[in-house]
Amino acid sequence: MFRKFDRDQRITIAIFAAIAVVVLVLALSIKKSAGFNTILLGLFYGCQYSLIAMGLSIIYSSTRVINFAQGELSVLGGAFFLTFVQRASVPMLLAFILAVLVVASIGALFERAAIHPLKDSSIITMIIMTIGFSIFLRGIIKWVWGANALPVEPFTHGPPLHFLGATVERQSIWVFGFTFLVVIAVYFFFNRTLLGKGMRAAAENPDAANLVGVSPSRSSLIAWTMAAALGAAAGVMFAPKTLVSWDQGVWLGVKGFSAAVLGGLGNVMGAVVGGLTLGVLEFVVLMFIKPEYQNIIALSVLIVVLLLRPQGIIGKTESLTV
Amino acid sequence: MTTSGSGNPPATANRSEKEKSLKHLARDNSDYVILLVVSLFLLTVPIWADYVSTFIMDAMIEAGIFAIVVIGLNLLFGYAGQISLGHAAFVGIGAYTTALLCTRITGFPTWFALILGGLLAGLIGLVIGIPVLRLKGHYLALATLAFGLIFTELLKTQNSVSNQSNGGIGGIPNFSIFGLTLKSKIMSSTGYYLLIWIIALLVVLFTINLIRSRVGRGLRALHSSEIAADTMGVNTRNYKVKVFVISAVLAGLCGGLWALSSGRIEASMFDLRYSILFVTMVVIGGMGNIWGGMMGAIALTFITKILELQIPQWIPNRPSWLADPGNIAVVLYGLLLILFMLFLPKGITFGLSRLGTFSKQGGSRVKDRLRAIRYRGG
Amino acid sequence: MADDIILEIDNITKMFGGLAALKDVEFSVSRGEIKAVIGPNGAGKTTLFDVLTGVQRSTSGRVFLKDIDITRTKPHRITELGMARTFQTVKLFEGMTALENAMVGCHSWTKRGFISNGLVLLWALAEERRIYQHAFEVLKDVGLGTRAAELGTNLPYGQMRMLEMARALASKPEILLLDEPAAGLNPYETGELSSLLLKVRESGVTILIVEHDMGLVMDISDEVVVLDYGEVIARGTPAEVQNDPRVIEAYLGIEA
Amino acid sequence: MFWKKRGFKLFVVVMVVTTASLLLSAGCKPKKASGAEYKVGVVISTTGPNGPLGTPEQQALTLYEKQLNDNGGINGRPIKFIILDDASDPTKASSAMTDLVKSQNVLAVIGSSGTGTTMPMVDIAQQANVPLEACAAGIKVTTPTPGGPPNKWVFRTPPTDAMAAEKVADYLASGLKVKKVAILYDSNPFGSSGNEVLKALLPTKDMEIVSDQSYETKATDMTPQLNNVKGTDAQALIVWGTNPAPSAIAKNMKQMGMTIPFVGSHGIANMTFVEQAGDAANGAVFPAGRMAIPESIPEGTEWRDVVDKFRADFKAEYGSEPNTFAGHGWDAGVIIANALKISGEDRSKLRDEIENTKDFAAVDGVFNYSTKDHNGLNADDLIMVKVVNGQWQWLKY
Repeated sequence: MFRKFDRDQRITIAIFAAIAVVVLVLALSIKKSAGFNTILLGLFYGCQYSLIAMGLSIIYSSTRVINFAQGELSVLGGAFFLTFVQRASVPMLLAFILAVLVVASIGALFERAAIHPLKDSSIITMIIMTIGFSIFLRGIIKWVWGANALPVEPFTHGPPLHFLGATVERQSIWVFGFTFLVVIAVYFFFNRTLLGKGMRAAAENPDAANLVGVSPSRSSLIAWTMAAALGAAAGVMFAPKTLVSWDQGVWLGVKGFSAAVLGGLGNVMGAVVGGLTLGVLEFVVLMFIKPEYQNIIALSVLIVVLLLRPQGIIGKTESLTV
Repeated sequence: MTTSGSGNPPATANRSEKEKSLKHLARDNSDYVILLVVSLFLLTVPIWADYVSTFIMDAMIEAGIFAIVVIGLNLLFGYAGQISLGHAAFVGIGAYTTALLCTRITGFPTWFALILGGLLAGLIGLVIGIPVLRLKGHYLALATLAFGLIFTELLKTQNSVSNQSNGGIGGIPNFSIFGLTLKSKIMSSTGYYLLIWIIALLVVLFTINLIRSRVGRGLRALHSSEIAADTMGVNTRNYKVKVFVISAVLAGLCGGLWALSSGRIEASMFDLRYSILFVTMVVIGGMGNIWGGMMGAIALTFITKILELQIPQWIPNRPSWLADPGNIAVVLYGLLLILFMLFLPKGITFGLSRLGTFSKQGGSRVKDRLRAIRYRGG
Repeated sequence: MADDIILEIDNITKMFGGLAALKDVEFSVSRGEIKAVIGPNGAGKTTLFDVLTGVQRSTSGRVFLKDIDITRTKPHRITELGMARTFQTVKLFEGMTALENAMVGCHSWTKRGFISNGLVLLWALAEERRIYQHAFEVLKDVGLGTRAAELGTNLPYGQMRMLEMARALASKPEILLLDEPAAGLNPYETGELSSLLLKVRESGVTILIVEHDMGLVMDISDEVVVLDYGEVIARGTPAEVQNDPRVIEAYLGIEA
Repeated sequence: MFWKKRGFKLFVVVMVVTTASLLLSAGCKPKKASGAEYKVGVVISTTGPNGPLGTPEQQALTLYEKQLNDNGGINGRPIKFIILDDASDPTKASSAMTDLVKSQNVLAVIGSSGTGTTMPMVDIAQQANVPLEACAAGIKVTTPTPGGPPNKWVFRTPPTDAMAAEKVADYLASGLKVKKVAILYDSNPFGSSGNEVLKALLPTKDMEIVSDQSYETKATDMTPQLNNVKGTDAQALIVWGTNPAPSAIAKNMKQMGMTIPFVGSHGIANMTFVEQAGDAANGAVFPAGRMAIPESIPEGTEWRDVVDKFRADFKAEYGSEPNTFAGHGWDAGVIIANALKISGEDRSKLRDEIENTKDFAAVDGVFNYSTKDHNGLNADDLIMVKVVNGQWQWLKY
């Protein structure tokens, strides 16, 4: 995670921060309150990307697998939430927890059924495996919840809040608060708890895994469960805003990849930075260039970072390309 | 690998038999024999297909088009061990090049446009491949994925080129060469069927030659251990890029044929779904198996077509769970990908081709699976 | 003298993070000799080979093969220049027969590419025939002629090592780098190995060998270089080295 | 002796697979048109983005097939709609129509729901000389070149994008009497073509476009664009797109306390918009076929009777009010059946009869096809609808 950066990192971070500041100042000065509003919006969606990217990074760091189904898991979370609330009229909070639990267990199930048995097989196998899982989930979601985008009630009703000339929906307050809590929790888990530290050690040096008492198998299972849970949480929190639709998973996943790579694949806290950055970037593009180019920019970022700095903005310099 | 490495003669056999087995090993022509038989068989299809169902020919045309790109991808995945999740983009590049040339320039020779499409795709493949193939595994997958997505996004935004707002580029002329013009698919499928499958079979021939040659061994070596291959004198970087370019050229070719045969192209024909479909075809057909690409393309095209077009006609009023049979194909493919990776990583072609031998070599199924899994450790 | 030096290693240093795996290693191999590099485990022998064959890049220092600077050259190019190697941990190609493994070795002196092979042009066919014959010859030389049709990875361990050597020899090297060829061989096989090595040397191939089996080293090598903690601590004829106090000290406790 | 080798087994495999697929497909060998029933192909988007359009169309057609055949069909012969879903995917639409035309040799084809999916079907109709009754609004469907002659074999039931745009422009000019408008359009084909039409049309009614922005089809928050609109002195906002994005826009406007009128396109003329936007939908105005509000059709006219009957029957069958898309589907069926009465089993005769449809009162309006006009309707067959507490109301102006 963070802590003692080498020189190379500091430079990158500095440059990066500089650019960020310039952009923000620009945005704020040119578009005033509108600019501020847009940036808030960027951060809002950034939270979604962050949560997805965190999941991806957790899985990657402990199993060296990229989960191409992360986006679908997220949609699945929203879908279950919708069902619990609207069909079974379960109270919101309970429905939230239930949805997350269900999806988490699905993630765990998949890990045991498909990832664990092939843990030391080639990367291609793993990629195809998770791609298969994503296709499968997409189909199931369409099958069960139908092809139309389904609306979901926001957590709390009421008029939006205004401050500094920006309009903020109540839902986004929930999202910001919740994401913050999750990030803190995850950080705490990986830095304070024995298990989390063990998983990190195991991730950094697989041979040492058994020394720190966390078997790769166990940490892989935990990682997948956590990732699925994070995805689901994101899905639930954004369902009222984005509606629930079977075909959202692909782009969610892609944005997640961009965010995760931006923050350095496997760097969980980096994923948060990456996600927020990507969110803001997208909306700055929308404001200054053209809305259609949002996605293109997000993707270009992915490619550029992959080629120039595969270890991410704050990642340590290590050749991943050999 | 079907080329050789198949027959393992018992260690006890005497010298002369060895020599024979070696001759067989060096010049195992079974692939050519199959190619011949398969070609002959495919040539007969137009004669009887329509008596069974007119949908066969159209399905086979599509299968043939996909076979061309999938065979290329199989070289990339199965032999060179590199993955690409963006090949639909190369198909698109080929398709748009061909379409634009033929529609914007009146009387532009279609066959030439087809070739140019393939070449341009290859060129872009080179430009993309050189930097991107420095990446490994997941990073490569992500980069190619992003590339593919960017392509479709660009098509959607660049209306002046893609004419998306009016349903894509239409009125693409039919393929014509030496003054003879093919009938459009809707009038008679035979013309395009022959054109496409002849090209597809030539591509298969090319791959067989390649795989059996020095180059093929180099690729398989690089797949197995890059360092070892390199120290044995295989220029791995160079090989990866070349295979990538070849697969791109084939994709471009496939795109051109798709554009000409369907008469109209638009962005959604080249989006992520197809890149993934191609991957699925490679995997289910059999990675690293010369016939895998073809088998995968045919099998999946037929499954899809039957579910999307035939089921609704057989069962007009369906129960709600069967309301959208096309979606069942999606679920099925997802499941198949997972199951194949778990139990039949070498694909149906390998699996079926072994069925016969299971009885003879008891329990070899298990052994194969274990070995296969061990192999994929590389 | 200088003209029949085939491989010259000039102050090679290789750092891993903080610590040095190789420190100012400097020696040369002259044409036709069998030189052994010995040293306790972790002395940096394999690292040295990796640096020499371009698998790893040295931090400083240079390597000359036939007076050509190959310090920054790619492995495949080095093989083409006439230096082949085997690996300490067998790296045979999966799913390929013994013969095919050897045929891959022929890459360095063949050149037909994708197009000519894909279109089976005549010259490509001719080349294939040459490859096949040469590879089969080499297999016979190492005594695997009868095993040619078997999957390399299915061979018994000893024969795998032999196959690795065959694969390296198939590239028609002028100098052969062997990384612990005798590891895991039984005495009989080791005997065969040493006679094979001598035969190879007869055919004019220089050999640089890393080996733990002192017996083998003493039998065949003309000169021995002793590495310890990445430094050359002694060099000379086997006899000289054996009595060198520093060598004995280095080996004490490790292989007493 | 290759049959000893794996190669031969592989060959066997190829054979097995192919024969297997053949056996499978053998099932769909068309029963040679026994002369019993008139086969009409239907390719619509019951799933995918255009699902909300295609589903009611399918319902209406199924209903019509049932009704017609219960009442003795056409000249005593039943009609059969072979309905295929194109999942809003042009490629699927194309292969579906190909299959219907070739293996089912249908007399005519209905569909598809969206312009994107209909275009390839138009190509096929023109090549194979099969009458196509489209349910898509894109102007290019019937008129390849602006002002040029219509596609010989292609007709349509819904009002065109152009008509909708015309209606909207008319409403802005004479209804709202605004001079400055802002446009917010979807970057997909529907939106961008609509935007082109509007940009050409509005100035002619001396209105100024003060802001012209697009949004990404999947976008779920348009606050930034709306902020730009806020910055201008626009008196009304035209939103040209299909669900769900417009509902998000409506929500945003409510949050930002924007009060200028929300004028939508016919692309949101279904209840999905109201469901998704919730109470933010209130006040939204958009063009829709008169059938949506029967009162808008003069009492006693044949058209009114048709609409009333249709609404009643549809509600009886499916328990929900039909929307305009159901009307498009129904009319396509009715027009073809009507033409079949005279033409009989002959595609080109059928085409001519469809072209001869004159003063034919259907659900969407009174159809008048001619050699020059394959759209049949005009802007007056549309009305402006306003959402008032979740319900549609006829907006007279």
